[in-house]
Amino acid sequence: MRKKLNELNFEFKVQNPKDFPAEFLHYGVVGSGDMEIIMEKKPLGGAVKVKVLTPVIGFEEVWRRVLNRFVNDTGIANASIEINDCNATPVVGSLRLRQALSELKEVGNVQ
Amino acid sequence: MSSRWEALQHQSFLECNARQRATALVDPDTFTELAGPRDRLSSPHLPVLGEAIQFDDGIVTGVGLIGRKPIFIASQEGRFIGGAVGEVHGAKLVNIVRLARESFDGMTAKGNLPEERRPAVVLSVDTGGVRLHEANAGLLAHAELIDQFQDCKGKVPVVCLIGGKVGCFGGMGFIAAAADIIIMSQNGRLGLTGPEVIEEEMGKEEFDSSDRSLVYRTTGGKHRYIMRDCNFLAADSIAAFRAALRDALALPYAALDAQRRIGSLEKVEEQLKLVDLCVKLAPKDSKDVWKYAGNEDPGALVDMTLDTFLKQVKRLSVA
Amino acid sequence: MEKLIGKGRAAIDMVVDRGTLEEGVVGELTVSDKEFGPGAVIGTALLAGEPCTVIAIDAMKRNRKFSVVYAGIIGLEEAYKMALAVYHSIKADEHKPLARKRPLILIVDTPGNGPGKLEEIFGMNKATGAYQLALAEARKKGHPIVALVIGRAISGAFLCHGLQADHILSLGPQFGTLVHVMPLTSIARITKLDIEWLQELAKDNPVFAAGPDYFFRLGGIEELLDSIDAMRERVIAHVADVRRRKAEGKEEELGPWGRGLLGEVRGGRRVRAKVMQVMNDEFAAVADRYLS
Amino acid sequence: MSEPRKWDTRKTDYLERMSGAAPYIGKGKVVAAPDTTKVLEAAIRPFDRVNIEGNNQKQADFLAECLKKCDTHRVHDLHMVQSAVPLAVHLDLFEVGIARKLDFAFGGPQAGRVAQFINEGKLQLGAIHTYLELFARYFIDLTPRVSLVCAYEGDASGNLYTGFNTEDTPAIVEATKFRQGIVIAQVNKLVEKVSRVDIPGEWVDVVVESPKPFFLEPLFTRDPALITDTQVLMAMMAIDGIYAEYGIKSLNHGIGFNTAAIELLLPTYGEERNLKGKICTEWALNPHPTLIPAIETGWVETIHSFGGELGMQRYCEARGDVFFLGPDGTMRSNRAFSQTAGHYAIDMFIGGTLQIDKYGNSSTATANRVAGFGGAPNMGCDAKGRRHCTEAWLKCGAEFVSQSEYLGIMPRGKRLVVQMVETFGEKMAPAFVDKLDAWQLAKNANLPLPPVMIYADDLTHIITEEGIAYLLKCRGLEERMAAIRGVAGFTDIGLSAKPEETRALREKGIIRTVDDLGIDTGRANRSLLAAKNMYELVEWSGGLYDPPVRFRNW
Repeated sequence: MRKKLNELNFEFKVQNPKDFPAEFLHYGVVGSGDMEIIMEKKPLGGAVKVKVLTPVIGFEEVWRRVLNRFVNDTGIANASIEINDCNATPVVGSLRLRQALSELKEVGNVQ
Repeated sequence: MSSRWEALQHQSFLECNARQRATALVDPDTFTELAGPRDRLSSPHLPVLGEAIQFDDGIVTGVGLIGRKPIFIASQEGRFIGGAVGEVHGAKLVNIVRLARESFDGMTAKGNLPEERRPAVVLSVDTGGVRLHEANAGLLAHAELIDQFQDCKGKVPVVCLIGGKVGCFGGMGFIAAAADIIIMSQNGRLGLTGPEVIEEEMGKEEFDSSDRSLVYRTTGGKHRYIMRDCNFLAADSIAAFRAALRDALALPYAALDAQRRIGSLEKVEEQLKLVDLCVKLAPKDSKDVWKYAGNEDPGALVDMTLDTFLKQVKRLSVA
Repeated sequence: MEKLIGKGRAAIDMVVDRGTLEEGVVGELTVSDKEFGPGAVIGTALLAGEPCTVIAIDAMKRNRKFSVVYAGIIGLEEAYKMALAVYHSIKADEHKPLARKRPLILIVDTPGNGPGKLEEIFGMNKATGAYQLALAEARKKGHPIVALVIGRAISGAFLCHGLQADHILSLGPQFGTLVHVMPLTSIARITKLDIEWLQELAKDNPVFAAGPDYFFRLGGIEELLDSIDAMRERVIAHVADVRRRKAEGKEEELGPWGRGLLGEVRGGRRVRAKVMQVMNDEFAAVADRYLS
Repeated sequence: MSEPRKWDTRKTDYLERMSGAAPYIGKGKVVAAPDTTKVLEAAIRPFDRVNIEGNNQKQADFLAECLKKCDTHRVHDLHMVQSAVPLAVHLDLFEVGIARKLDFAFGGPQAGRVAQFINEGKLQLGAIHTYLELFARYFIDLTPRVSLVCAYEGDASGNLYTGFNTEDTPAIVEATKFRQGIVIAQVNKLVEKVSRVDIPGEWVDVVVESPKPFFLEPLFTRDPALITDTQVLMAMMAIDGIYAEYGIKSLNHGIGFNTAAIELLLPTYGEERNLKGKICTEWALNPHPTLIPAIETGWVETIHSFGGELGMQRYCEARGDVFFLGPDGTMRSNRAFSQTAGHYAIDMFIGGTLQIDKYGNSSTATANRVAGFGGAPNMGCDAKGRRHCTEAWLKCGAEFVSQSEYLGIMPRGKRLVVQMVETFGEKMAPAFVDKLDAWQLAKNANLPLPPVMIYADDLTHIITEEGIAYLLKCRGLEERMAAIRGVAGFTDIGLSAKPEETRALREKGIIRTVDDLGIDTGRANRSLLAAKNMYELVEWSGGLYDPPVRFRNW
């Protein structure tokens, strides 16, 4: 078999954008079935850009929906998100994204 | 931030990730990460092989303080490819030790350095050794690490902490052995050859790698403590590891250096007495050695709580 | 093509002044027990007329006390025996000037460290660690250490016996020398990747492929030799070169660190230096908070 | 005048067989291990119905091996009637022709070979049962002629001590012996006097001391170290949205990490919710090690067990107020009774599955494995014969809206049957599917029906990481399917959900998401587990729990 890490890129815009509340956030570990996330404030005209590096092929649409819902549920904007994935299911993906944000609340970066 | 640091103290060392360990082992709000995720210094070798990468390449390196003492810390992430050492990972590991020694040189050049200001290296090890996907670079980094350790001798103490899920195996097994102080929990394992390879070499009758109890009796924290291969046996919490680390680093350098297992002709001669004992005793199981060390009921040590174990255990002595 | 795998003893004679090896003796050390670490050959010989310590592997010997120690495997006794030879070399030359510290010649042909239960119980990791620390100490005290790979230099065993040298020479792959952590076939099996594809990738990136030529490109081996006859002359030349650099205070060009620099020069290890630079810069920005 | 009919042919046949075995029987009923095969050859005739005791825990493995060694001219074409076929030797019997037909309940590791042998014509499948159903048939149309059972101790007169792992033995022995069959027992130890008479000696014909103790699988041991954050999240949802909501006091947990997480959250999250004494007090359950912290903190009043769990014996026997102990002080499990208890006397069954279809039918069957479901379906269904009332049962019945289509205004209670699944399993396999793999299996293995573990009409709730679907509140199939889609996440089934439909179901309380339940996902991590690894379970047990070696990471 031949394989390489695949790069997926997405861009989202939401209805009532809220600026990403921190300069930089890192969360998670790239264990088997898991992933890590970097979220950074970026002036993107209200958009959210996401880059996913994953060894899995054929789940671009699922990633799009997972991320789209995360962006819509949280309303974040002007943020760049980078994900290193190691076969995380959408279940884990959604949970980690939410956990990353609540990490931020715990630290007190969110007003 | 401090409340989070406080909360981490009560957490299981085994459960924590590499960054949590690094942050919480040093004093609150003193940890500065070097070459952290923000630098995105991930491995250039994994993507071409289709392997997932991590922004810090599976190791957290940085500097912090314990009291007034600068602590140069590297903490391996066992969950990322088993904490394996590749080119980036290895370079970070090597350079954190080098930075500590250079800092020591710089500080002493400015004048007398009080003992409580002497820098120290702390390595939280959680690895099976060399990373297969970039094995050659990983191997060469191991050699550099021993080289840096030797440079630290007489200057900067090196402490290894082993309490993660992977333990400390392969090349990192010798690296840890070459440290001044080793602190383990009973969940930690320290050795060279992984259990599956021993089974392959010796047969399932001699060594059944699925018998985890046997695996831990052979390489686990309690065994290493009895063998005097580890200096401190800590409970599985960040606070306990931190306390042991603080106690170790409070020792004057000479006392600390004396705790080494290897690193001089005298120490090698001592180890050779152990090898003689090994030949004489020809143990079938670690328990035979524990018994020889004076533990009447060696089997009972396995499930014993840490406090009771530390009170009752007889450690091996060939002196 | 003649090969030297398994012929560690013969190789000693091809390198040192013929017939000068005094086996088992290094300075004050005399090992007379033939059953003690029989696979590790230690002794004193002359190299171009000056005394040197020889540490080699005799792959034809089996250690009767340790069932997994045979065919060049380094066991507990072997590793400590080699460490003794190093420490006694240091001790013997303790008061000699830099230029007269005896060289240590390592003849490398080993497939691994003792992978047994007894070894784990008593700590094989300590034994190989002890030998490496001894070599590092000797190197830093001015002894030129030159390793010569004649057969197998595999993974942890190469770390133990070889990679702490000032300079490493290896017979080229045409002599069947095996220098690797894991053969490509095993890597292919574990990663489930095509071996042909891995071979193709290895052309551009030597970081995982097996063979002395790949290690050469990574700076892990200073020189590849294309003839057995050249071994003696090249070892002598490297001892002289190492000695000169030590005299000039250029230790950083030697040993594992020197090979790290060489890896960058040869283009095999490019990120190592970059990572270290980032760390150094970031530390410099905060150093005051920690050091003053 | 015709001959008068003989009414004791079974007894005559029994005596004939036993006289063939007599030369090998020594003192009392004792046979030496090397003679076992000879005894089996004498006792068993071609086409007999034979039972080899074994379930998902203990195995009469020595006798199974001896049966395999029988001369195939003397012993062949047997009809095996047995709970489980998890050992390789069970299938080897079909390979060599000793056995021909199989009626069973659980395939375990041999499930692949069962399917393969059916295909190759080596195995004729009777039916896949539930445990209780199979035991029932032992007394109707599948009575064994010869049964090969196992026990801890036996004496020369045939008394058996089955102790902690009594499990299926009483059901098998009673069915066999009271129809003049032959009972052969392998025992770990021949003793002068057994610790307790679990099976009276008169019901046993032969006792063999086996060279090795019988095999025991620690099937219900789950290492807390492997529980994920998602499982913690779902456990929080289950406790809030089901256990507390309905006041579930009596219950069974299936095997798996989802329910293990719930057990480990009782002393932490459950305590915080002030639920002690209000939920989880009575159980039909094997001795799950992960329940130790809840037992130690006083959550549990009673547990009756189907079987014993390896390493838990000392612990159970030191907690006599909770487990069922004999006057001798040791525990006795009993699968038939516990299954009956699980069928009639518990308010809820909660378990996991591999697949749920769009209608709510669930199965662990895959296309090439005939695995069976053991006892789960006995509990994962509504007990139609139940008449006693509990608060949870009544509430569930009251919420079950389609009941009135059959009963008019007549009230009735209902068992909660809950499936707990992550929307994606290992290797991105979706848990929600259009059509179960069981259909393909039915085709591949020539089964009359796709094997279904829990039918949609029994299922009352589904918990996924997305939310809880209260299926019992749905009117009609369309609404139930919409509710299932609404919690199916990013699977194809989930993606076919219409957002406005899901929103309407949330308003009706048919779907409750994590947010609807008011759960803080930030807290959903392993730090909520009362024990995070096996050693902590040992600590909780005060050193009484002795985990099997493969689970010991210290």
